[in-house]
Amino acid sequence: MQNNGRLAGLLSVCDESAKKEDQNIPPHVLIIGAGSTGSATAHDLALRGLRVTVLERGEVAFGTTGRNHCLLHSGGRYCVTDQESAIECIEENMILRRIMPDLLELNDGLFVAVTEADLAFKDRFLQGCAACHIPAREISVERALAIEPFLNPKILAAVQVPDGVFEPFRFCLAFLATAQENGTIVRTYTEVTDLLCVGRNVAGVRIRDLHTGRQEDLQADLVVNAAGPWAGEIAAKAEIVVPEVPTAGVMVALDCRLNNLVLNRLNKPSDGDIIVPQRATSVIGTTSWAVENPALITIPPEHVDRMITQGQQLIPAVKKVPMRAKMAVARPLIAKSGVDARKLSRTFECFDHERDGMNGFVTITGGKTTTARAMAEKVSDMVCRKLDISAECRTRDTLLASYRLFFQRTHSRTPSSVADAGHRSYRRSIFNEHG
Amino acid sequence: MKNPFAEEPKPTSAWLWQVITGVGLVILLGLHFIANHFVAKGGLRDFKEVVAYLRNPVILFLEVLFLLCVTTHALLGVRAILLDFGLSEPAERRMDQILKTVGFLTVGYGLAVTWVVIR
Amino acid sequence: MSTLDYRKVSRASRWLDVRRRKLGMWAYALNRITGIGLVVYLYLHLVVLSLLLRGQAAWDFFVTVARSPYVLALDVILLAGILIHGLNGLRIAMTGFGIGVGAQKALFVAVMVVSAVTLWVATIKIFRI
Amino acid sequence: MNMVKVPLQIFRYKPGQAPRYDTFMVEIPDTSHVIDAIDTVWAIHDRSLAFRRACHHSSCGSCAIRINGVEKLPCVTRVTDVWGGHDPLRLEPLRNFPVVSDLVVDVTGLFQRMSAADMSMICEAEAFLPFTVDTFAVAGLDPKLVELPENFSRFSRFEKCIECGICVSACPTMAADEKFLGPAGLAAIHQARKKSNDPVKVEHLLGLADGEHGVWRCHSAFECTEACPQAVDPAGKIMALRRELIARRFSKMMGK
Repeated sequence: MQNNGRLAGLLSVCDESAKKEDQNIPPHVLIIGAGSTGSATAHDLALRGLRVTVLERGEVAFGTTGRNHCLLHSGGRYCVTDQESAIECIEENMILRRIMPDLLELNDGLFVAVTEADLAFKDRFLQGCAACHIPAREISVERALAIEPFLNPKILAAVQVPDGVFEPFRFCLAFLATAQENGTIVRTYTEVTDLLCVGRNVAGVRIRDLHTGRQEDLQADLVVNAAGPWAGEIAAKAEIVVPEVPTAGVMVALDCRLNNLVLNRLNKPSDGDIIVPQRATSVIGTTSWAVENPALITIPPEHVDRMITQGQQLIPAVKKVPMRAKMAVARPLIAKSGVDARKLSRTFECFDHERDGMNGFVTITGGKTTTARAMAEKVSDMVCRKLDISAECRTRDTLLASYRLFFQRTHSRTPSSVADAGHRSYRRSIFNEHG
Repeated sequence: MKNPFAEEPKPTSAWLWQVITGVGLVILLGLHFIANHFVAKGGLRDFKEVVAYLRNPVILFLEVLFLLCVTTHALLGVRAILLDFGLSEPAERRMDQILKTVGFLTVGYGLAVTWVVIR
Repeated sequence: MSTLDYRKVSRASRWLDVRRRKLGMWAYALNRITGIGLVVYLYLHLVVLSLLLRGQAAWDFFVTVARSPYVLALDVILLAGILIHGLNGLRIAMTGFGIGVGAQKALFVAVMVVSAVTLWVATIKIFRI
Repeated sequence: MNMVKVPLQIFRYKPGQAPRYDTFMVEIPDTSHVIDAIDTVWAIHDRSLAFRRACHHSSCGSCAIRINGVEKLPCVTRVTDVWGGHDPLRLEPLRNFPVVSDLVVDVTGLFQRMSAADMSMICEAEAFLPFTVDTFAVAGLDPKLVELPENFSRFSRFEKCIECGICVSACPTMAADEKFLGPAGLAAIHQARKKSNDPVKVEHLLGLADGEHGVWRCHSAFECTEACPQAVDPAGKIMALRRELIARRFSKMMGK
C-alpha cells in the first residue's frame, strides 16, 4: 500500500477524476486479470456503459482459465454434493449456448456407473439433477456403448446430461473482443505492482508495462480484483486478506480422442473421474491439493499415474494411448475453516472490501469458467451499486463478437510503426547470462 | 478496421501458364535435345546441317513453339522470384511491363535469327 | 506499439534457407536454383546462336570448341539442371492438380533417382560421341 | 522424478531496443514439456519475459514458437525430445509475424485471413472415432463407427486448425509476400468452402483464393503440412483448391 511520498501524483489523479465527473463522463473501472472472470466482467460493465480497462500481466487466459478442463458443466457433477453450484452451472450452460454458439462443442455428457457403489448413487444423482433442473435421463448400457465404443463394457448404468466442451482461450477472447467493441481497453503484459490508496480509498493502480518496462499510474473510480488464485496477492497490497485456498489439479491429455461425449463417474467428485474430449485429445482429470505458489506448480508424478489408472475405469483403452501433455493449475477456491480442498464449494463469492475498511475495491473469486458470466453479473451489480449507477445486466442475451477481432483491436490500440530496430545487430549481440 | 483479405482479387492464370509451358518444354526440350545433340553426328550440327534442319517446316514449327514456351516459362519463373522481393503495386506493374518487353525482344530475336538462317 | 518486423531482414532469400527444413523445401530451393541457372543458360544460348548470323565459318568453329571435353563437362551440368528442374516441375504440376499430394516426398526422391540414372547414361553417351 | 538443468537461449525483444538472446539455466523434471521450462523462467528468473500460453495441451494454439529453429507447440514438445543435452535450447518467436515483445508475435494478420474465410471453429464431426486414424493405429485400436444418440442429428467438433500460426511461420512464400493468403488462410477457405452449400458463398470463397496472392502464389514446398501440429495438411488443401479452380476455369471455357 502506498500512502506517503506520492501525494503529488495522487492529487493530480484525484483532480482528474473530479474533472471527469464534472463532464459527465462515465466512471472508470479497472479490472485486474483477463481470465474468464475478468473478461466476462469487462464485457458486462462495458455493456452497462462504464469505461473499463482490463490489466493482465500475461496473455489472455494466462493463468487458471487457460489450463482448465474445458468442461461446460451441466451441473451434474455437483448436483448431489453442492447444489448451489449445480444450479449456477445449468443456468449458465444454457445462457452460454445462446451467446457463444460458435465456441461450444455440444455433444452432452454421460455419467456412468462402474461399480455397485456407483450404481447405488444413481437414484441420488437423478434426484439431485431433478432438484437442480438439470435435464438428465438414463440411457441403456447398450446405447451408451454404441455411442461410446471405447467405454468400459462392464458399466452398470449411464445417465445423459447436457455437458459440453468449450475452449478457454477463445472463450475469454470473445468476451474481451465484445468489450473492446464497447470501448474497453485491454492491456495485456501489464503487471499491477501496487494499489494506490488515498486514505481508505483505492484510487488507482501502479502498473508496469512488461513490453516497455515503463511504470505508470492509472486512475480508477473502482478496482475489480479478478486475479483468480492471485487475488489474495493483489488484495494484500491494500493490506486486505482474501480467504482463498489456491488448490491445484492435475490433468492428463492423451494423444488421441477416445470419447465423443464428456464421460463422468456416476458418483461424488473424486480424482480422475472425468474424461473431457477436446479437439484431437481426451483430457483426464483431476486431482486436488492446496498449493503455496500458484505461479509454479510441480506436477507430482503419482498424480499423473492416478489419472491414468482411474481413467481406465471409464475407458480401458486409456492405457494403450500415449500421453500428449500433462498440466496443473491452481483453482481459486474460497476457504472455509476445517474443510478439505476437494469438498470446498466450487461456487464464487464477491467481496466488497468496504467491510475491510477499504472503499473502491472489490474482489471476485472462486467459481468456474462455466459460471464466469454469472460471476461477472454479480460483481458488476456490486460495482454499479457502489458507483451509484442504475444499469441492468444485458449479458444474458448479447451475442458475443468474433474472438478473432481481439488481437487486431489490441495491437492497433496505439498507432503502430513497424520498427526494424537493430534487426541486423541481433545476430551479433553478446548473450546476456542469467541465473 | 477493414479486413484487407476479405475482397476478391483479380483472378490470375500465371501459374497455369507456367505449368502448360513447363509440360510443353519437357516434351519439346526432349525432342530438341534428341534431334540436335543425340541424333546429330558428333552431338552438334554444323552450319549446313542446321540450315537444312530448320528448313523442314515441321521442325521449324516445333522450334518456334519451343522458343515461345521457353521464353514464357523462363520469364514467369523470373517473375515469381522477383515477386518475393515484396514489391509495391506500381513496382509490380512496372516489372510486368519490363518482363513482357524482354519476352517480346527474346522471341523477336529468336525468330530473326531463324529467318536469317533459313532464308 | 512498435513491433519488430524481421521479415525484412532476409525477405527475398528466405527460400534459400533450408536449414532444419524438410524434403519439400529442399525440392523448392533446388528447383529455384536450377531455374535461375537455366534462365542464364537460355540467354547465353541465344547469344551463341547469333554466331549463325556470322556465317558458316563462325558456327563451325564454335561446333569444334563445343566438342572439347571441357565444354562437354559443362553440358553434363546443364543436363543435370534440366533433368532436375523438368522432372521436379512435373511433380509440382501433378501435385498442383491434386495428384499425388500425399506422396510428394516419395515423388521427389523418384525425381532425383530418375535424374541421376538418366544423367549417368547421358554422360556416358556425351563423352563417347 | 529426476530433475535436469536445461540451458534455454531465448530471443528477447522489447520495443525500441535491439533484439538479443538471453540464456537462462532452469531446473525442471525430466518429463517436462518445453512450456514448463518457459514457465519456470517466468516464475523464477524473469517476470518480464513475454510469451503466450493457455491450455497446455495443444488446443488453444497460443504458445507456438520456434524451438531450435523449428516451429513447434512447446506445450506438447518434451524437453528431452528436442534438447541435445549440451547446447542451449534455442527458443525464438514465430517467423513471418511482427514481433511484439520477446516470444509474442502479432497474429492480427493470421486472424484477419481466417475471418476472411469466415471459417467457424465448430464443425460437424464424422460419426466415427477416432479423430486421427494414425494415432489409433499406433495405439493398436480400431476406429469404430458410432451410432448417433436419438436426440442427435450430428456430433459437433472443434476444428482441427487451432490457428497457432505455425504453418505461416514455416512457409517460405509467406516470408516474402505479405499479401499471400498463406497456408492457414487457404486451408480455412477450403474448409469453409467444404462446409457451405450456398453457391454464392462458394463462388466468393473460391474467388478469394483465385488471385496472384492466393493459391497460385504457393511454391509447393509443403513446409506447412510438415510443420502443422494438428494434421490440417494446408498444402493438400491448397492443391485441392487449385484443382477445383482449374476445373472451374476449364468448364467456363467450355461455355458452361
